[in-house]
Amino acid sequence: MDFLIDSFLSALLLIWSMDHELLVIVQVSLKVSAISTLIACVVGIPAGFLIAFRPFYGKRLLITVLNTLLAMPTVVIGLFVYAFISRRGIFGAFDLLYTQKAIIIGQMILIIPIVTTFTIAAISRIDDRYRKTALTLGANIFQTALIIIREARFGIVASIIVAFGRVIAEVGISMMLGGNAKGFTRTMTTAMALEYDKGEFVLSVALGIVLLMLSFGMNVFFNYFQGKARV
Amino acid sequence: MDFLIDSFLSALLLIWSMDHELLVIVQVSLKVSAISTLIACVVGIPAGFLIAFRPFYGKRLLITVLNTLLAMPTVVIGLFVYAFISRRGIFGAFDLLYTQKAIIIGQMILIIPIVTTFTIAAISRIDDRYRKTALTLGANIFQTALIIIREARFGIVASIIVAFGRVIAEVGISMMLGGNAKGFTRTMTTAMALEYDKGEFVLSVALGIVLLMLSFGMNVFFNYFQGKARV
Amino acid sequence: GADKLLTMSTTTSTENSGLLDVLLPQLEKDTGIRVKVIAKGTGAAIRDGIDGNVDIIFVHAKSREEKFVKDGYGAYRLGVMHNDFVIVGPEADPVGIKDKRSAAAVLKAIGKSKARFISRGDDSGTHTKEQALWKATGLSIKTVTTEIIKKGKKRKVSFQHPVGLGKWYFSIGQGMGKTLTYAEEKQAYTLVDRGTYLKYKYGRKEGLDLEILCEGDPELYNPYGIIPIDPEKYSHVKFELADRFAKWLVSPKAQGIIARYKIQGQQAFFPDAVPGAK
Amino acid sequence: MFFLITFKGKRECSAVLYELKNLIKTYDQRTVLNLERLSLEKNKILGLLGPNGAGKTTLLEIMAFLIRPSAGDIWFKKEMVNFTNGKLMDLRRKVVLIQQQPLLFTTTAFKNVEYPLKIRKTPRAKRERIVKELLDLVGMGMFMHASAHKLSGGETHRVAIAQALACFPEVILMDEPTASVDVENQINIERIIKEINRKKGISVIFTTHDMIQASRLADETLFLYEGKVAQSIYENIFSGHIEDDSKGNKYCVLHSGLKLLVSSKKKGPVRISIDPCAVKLNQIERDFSTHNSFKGTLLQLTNEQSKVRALVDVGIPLSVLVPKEVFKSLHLDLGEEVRLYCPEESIDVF
Amino acid sequence: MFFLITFKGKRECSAVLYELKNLIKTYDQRTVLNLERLSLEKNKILGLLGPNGAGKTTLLEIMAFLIRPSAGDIWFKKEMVNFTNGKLMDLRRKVVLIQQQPLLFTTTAFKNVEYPLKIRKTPRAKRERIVKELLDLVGMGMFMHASAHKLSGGETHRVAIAQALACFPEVILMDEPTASVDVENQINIERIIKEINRKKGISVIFTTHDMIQASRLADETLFLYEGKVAQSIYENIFSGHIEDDSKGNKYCVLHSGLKLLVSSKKKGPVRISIDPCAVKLNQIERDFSTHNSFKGTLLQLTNEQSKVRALVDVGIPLSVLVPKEVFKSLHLDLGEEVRLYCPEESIDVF
Ligand SMILES: Nc1ncnc2c1ncn2[C@@H]1O[C@H](COP(=O)(O)OP(=O)(O)OP(=O)(O)O)[C@@H](O)[C@H]1O
Ligand SMILES: Nc1ncnc2c1ncn2[C@@H]1O[C@H](COP(=O)(O)OP(=O)(O)OP(=O)(O)O)[C@@H](O)[C@H]1O
Ligand SMILES: [Mg+2]
Ligand SMILES: [Mg+2]
Repeated sequence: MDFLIDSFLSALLLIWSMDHELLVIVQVSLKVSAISTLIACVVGIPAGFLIAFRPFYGKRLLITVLNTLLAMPTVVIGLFVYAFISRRGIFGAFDLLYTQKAIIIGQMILIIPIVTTFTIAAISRIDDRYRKTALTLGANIFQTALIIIREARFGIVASIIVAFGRVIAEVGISMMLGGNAKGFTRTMTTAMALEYDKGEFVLSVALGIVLLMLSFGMNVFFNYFQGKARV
Repeated sequence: MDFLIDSFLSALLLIWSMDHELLVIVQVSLKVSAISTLIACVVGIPAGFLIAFRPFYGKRLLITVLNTLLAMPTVVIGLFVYAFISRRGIFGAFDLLYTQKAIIIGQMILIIPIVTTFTIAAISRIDDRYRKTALTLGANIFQTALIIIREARFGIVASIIVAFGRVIAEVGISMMLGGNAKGFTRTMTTAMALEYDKGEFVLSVALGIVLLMLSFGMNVFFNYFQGKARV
Repeated sequence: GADKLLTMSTTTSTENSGLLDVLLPQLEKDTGIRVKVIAKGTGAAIRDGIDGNVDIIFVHAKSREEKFVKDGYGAYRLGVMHNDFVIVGPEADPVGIKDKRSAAAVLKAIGKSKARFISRGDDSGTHTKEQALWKATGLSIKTVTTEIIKKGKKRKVSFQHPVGLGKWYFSIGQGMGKTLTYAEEKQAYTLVDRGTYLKYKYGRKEGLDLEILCEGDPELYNPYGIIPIDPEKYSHVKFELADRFAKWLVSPKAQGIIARYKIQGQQAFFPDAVPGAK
Repeated sequence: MFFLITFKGKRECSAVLYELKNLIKTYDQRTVLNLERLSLEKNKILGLLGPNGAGKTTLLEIMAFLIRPSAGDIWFKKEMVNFTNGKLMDLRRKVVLIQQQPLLFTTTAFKNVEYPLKIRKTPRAKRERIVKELLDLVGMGMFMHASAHKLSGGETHRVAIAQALACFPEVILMDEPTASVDVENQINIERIIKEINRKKGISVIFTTHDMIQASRLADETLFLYEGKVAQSIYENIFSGHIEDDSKGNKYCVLHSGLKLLVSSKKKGPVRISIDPCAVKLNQIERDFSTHNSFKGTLLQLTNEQSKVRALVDVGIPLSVLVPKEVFKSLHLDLGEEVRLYCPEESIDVF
Repeated sequence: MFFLITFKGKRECSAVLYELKNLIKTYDQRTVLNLERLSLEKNKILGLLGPNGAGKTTLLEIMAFLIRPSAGDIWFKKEMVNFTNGKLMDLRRKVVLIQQQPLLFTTTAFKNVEYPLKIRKTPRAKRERIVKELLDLVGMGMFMHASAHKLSGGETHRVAIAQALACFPEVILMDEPTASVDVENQINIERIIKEINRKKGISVIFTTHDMIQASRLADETLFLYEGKVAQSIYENIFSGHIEDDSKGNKYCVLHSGLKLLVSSKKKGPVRISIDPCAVKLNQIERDFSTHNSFKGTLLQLTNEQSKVRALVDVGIPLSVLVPKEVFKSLHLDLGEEVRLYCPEESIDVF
């Protein structure tokens, strides 16, 4: 118990001290997670929409494959991306390994299936009359899609929250592709893993609490949208 | 590229050889993930239902907290549970640390927020007339809940798939609370992490591919339900 | 600037010890070189070098390092320093190894009495050392091999351990810190590097519940080497910087810093290039 | 028929079914229902009329114990209903509501109708028999195994009626039961309503916008207007606005252009209702007065007990109720031009 | 009114609007629509009638280019519609459908009506003016900022009508536009339909189950039955079953108990329609024959051009169409007992 209290107090101390190093780590974490979530939305929401929208040959297989990708271990993603961007890989020349970009690529692969799957689930439950109404009122395909996505936003926003939570809390990919290089690719979670490895459990959990506080802040913001979605 | 082909062939070789050690690892992985997913459903679905069902004071705060928990890093969960079940913790006497039970406890904490959040999202979109119809036809509260959950099953099954994918691919908690003890708590992912640490990338990815194949099999099974859910 | 940036793969223990945090700032002050540190298991760290992902590696697995250089990946190897391993166990010492000096003899006693022993089992430097020690005990050793395919050809990955895996010998495949806590939890024996042990024993509020029971055997020495990647193999590596860094590391100044570095009041690393450095 | 045989008929002597006191329902500060005192008798067919938004659905849902009133009390069969103690299920098993836009469960028509039987633990064989019979009763036997969400509007409505009947309730509340049902099945459903009421003593409360259906089917009718039981006659309701002329006379000008002299202090946009009993119907040649007298065409005549309801097109369709003898003495034919006189007293401005 | 002013009226000379050839729509192997040849004129009001499941909604959705026929061709304003090339949007902008159970977007009533204007890039100020006017037109001005999903059934329907009008279409398709709308607004909506058709030349196609509304509003009516344009008159449709008597005569026994001599080779359960023009209406004392002659009560009389529609209760309500002079000569009063004779030829068994 002491341990948890210590951690919590240390977390407060960390925030209070506004340590430069901590700020850099937080900033890297937020930046990388935000970008990968954004890309996942840009790819996953339209993809989910297209898959949910109409029946086509192989649809069920595609959904099953997507569901399978949800169980993709970060180690596999990490090594998979590694195989491409390491010096010997075909994108080796771009010098991506151990950069934030590498983390973003890996995390993107991790969460695109999440956003897509839930977009499909959310859109499938939306009454077909919304589509018909939008179309008959003169909306084009794009505007119709927006209407449907708008109606499904409660589910879609939930999937974005899950995806964001997944990447900001993710450690494997960040470690493998980012390399946990101090000042460059050290994120909250890789820092936590490091402190944990060092045996600095209190510091590790303190960092975790800082992360959760950050995430709480983000969610108050998200919740504003999800609340609006309920009108 | 060679590397990925090698990995794929090695995966086939692994499966082909039906290595006893591999079978034990697979079995531990499946057992632990299945149990923790099951518990998460038993807790998360009713919880999500209760939260979504009616307005109450603090509902939005509760949802925001749940969303925040989605960003809980595995290191924090690991250390948190550790603090309770280690020899010095209050449940130390139960000798839970470095057992499969410990992994299940940690994973459960990891995915209950996922199942709950998506159950809330799925149920919130269900037309209130379903509830009124069930009630007026004489259903009790429990039967009414079943009707609503049945109507929301597409989203709920999706959340179960995500939750299962999350735990079977999860490595941090399994490592910290299970201890990766060969033959006891070594799972597919901790085995992968180990091979990765050793630099045996091919073996690591090969294990990952075996895991994905397993997960594909599970999803063909899940898909049967989700397909049915569409009637 | 960015062109004075080196990427270095090293083992987790090097980074965790905190030594780099005193060495690298001084390096930057002296040479202007900044180092991007990627810490991972010894195997993976060497692998980074083989794949040309880094400019220099700093690890502790002497035989593998030499092979690395021989295979043409490394330009040369410089011995930098060593620390040493110790065998720790519960204070009660049920096997009674306290008086033995020879590490092999200690392990033999543990193996004979089937007292619990925790192995890192992750192919790290520590694990490599441990395997060698077990071999020296003369106890029967089992070799587990897994066939995989590399470059289209079948290859075996092997792993050795004394008979009794899962009964008294636990292979947990984790880092040093985790192995220590695991051993504490199970009140078992284990092989650990002194630096990590000191940190866990004295660096935390609830000190580690394990004692040093065997130390000082030269077999337990753990030498660290630095190897710049050979520019003939990978033309993109910043060999010049790497070379300067490696040379700086064996300079009297850096060796002095190493000698003065203390963990919990005790010297953690012993300079090898300039043995008398202060 | 099995269904009609097994209904436990209790033809009780007329007694109070619902009693409502100071019942108020507010949504977002807006009071949509405000009933001071209302008591409804058992074993009757009651028609509930009123414009859109009058609170009909809200009232039915309260009477089905599905929503909680904001204030006030409600007695069901002399027992006060406690909306908070969670014992509503026993009450709900006695009352069933067919919603205005019924929503069937995502499964087949059969399973939908079977559901109430299933939760009442009826044996499977009996269940099947009853479901088949009920689906035949509403003319949906053919669609037994069709998936419910693919049914057309009217088909859905009819399955919902079968589903409600499968509850074997004491009270059936029907929200616009025939709104999207075809003519044949409208007749059919009206027959079913009458039958279950007459033979089995089930109380029926239904809403409708069809005045004639209400008077054809209901033993009693109740008019709701803005959440209250309407004191004035709910008929011939029109929107318009008040205008003054130079002499200080007040006119209500309707959207159709019709101008009626009224006595009211209101200004601007208003609604009026014209009492159909107070309007005078005459032959075209007899010209009464200059104001509130309109020429129109006789569109429709309907038999209502001792009266005749005449629908006259005066730009808008106006309903007039005339005693049979009076109407006979006028010798009016359909399609003929007639003259209507709406005395100031017949017009209620609100 | 702004709305009525800005409508671009093009009173074109009568021309073909829709032309359908061998149009077939099947769902799960069941043919729900099967129209060999049908052409609908421009600038008309067309009433579409038919029992539940006849395919009315399906036809409207095809004509709104929302669902694709399984086979057959459709021409809109002489141009063949290609359902595959994704250029349907231009066509859809000319035609708007108000669905049977309209579903508004999850936002306010105002934003719902504003939507079609927004996607047509109407300037904001103009948009606001039009939306307000349209909501007033359907009597929903008060609910401008109410959230759409909380509206009552009839309120929702009326907002949906305003929403459709905001498209300023050439053709409006309305699926049971007045089904759950109150009496005042039924009149109002009928007036709007007439007005946009007469003044602006907008073609209107609507479905209804109200025969009288159809004949009151529509220039033409079309009866659908089981996906086909009904050849026989779609009126007085009843279900029953065929029985033989000892002499080999065939009778159709209706659910109400009514027994009609018919000439048909069918057996078992059937449906019949009775041609209202072929039924003879008489005073009670003139007793024709032993069969197909029933006593009944005169319930309602409706004016229909040169004829009178009489609704007679003979256990079931039967509709009879009698030329005005004939009806006059009978000297019948409402509520009186009358005698109906349905000749065998007037009964169509199917
Ligand atoms: N959940 C709600 N929140 C806010 N207002 C509501 C809600 N439900 C109903 N209302 C409002 O309450 C009023 C009464 O609604 P109700 O559904 O009882 O009307 P109704 O008489 O059934 O009308 P209709 O004939 O159109 O079905 C309407 O004006 C409606 O907008
Ligand atoms: N998606 C669908 N899948 C299968 N059958 C369908 C589907 N949609 C409609 N049908 C069937 O097609 C038939 C025609 O339906 P439609 O909605 O056109 O009838 P309708 O004439 O509009 O009836 P109503 O008067 O009840 O609205 C119905 O029997 C219906 O069950
Ligand atoms: Mg209503
Ligand atoms: Mg329809």
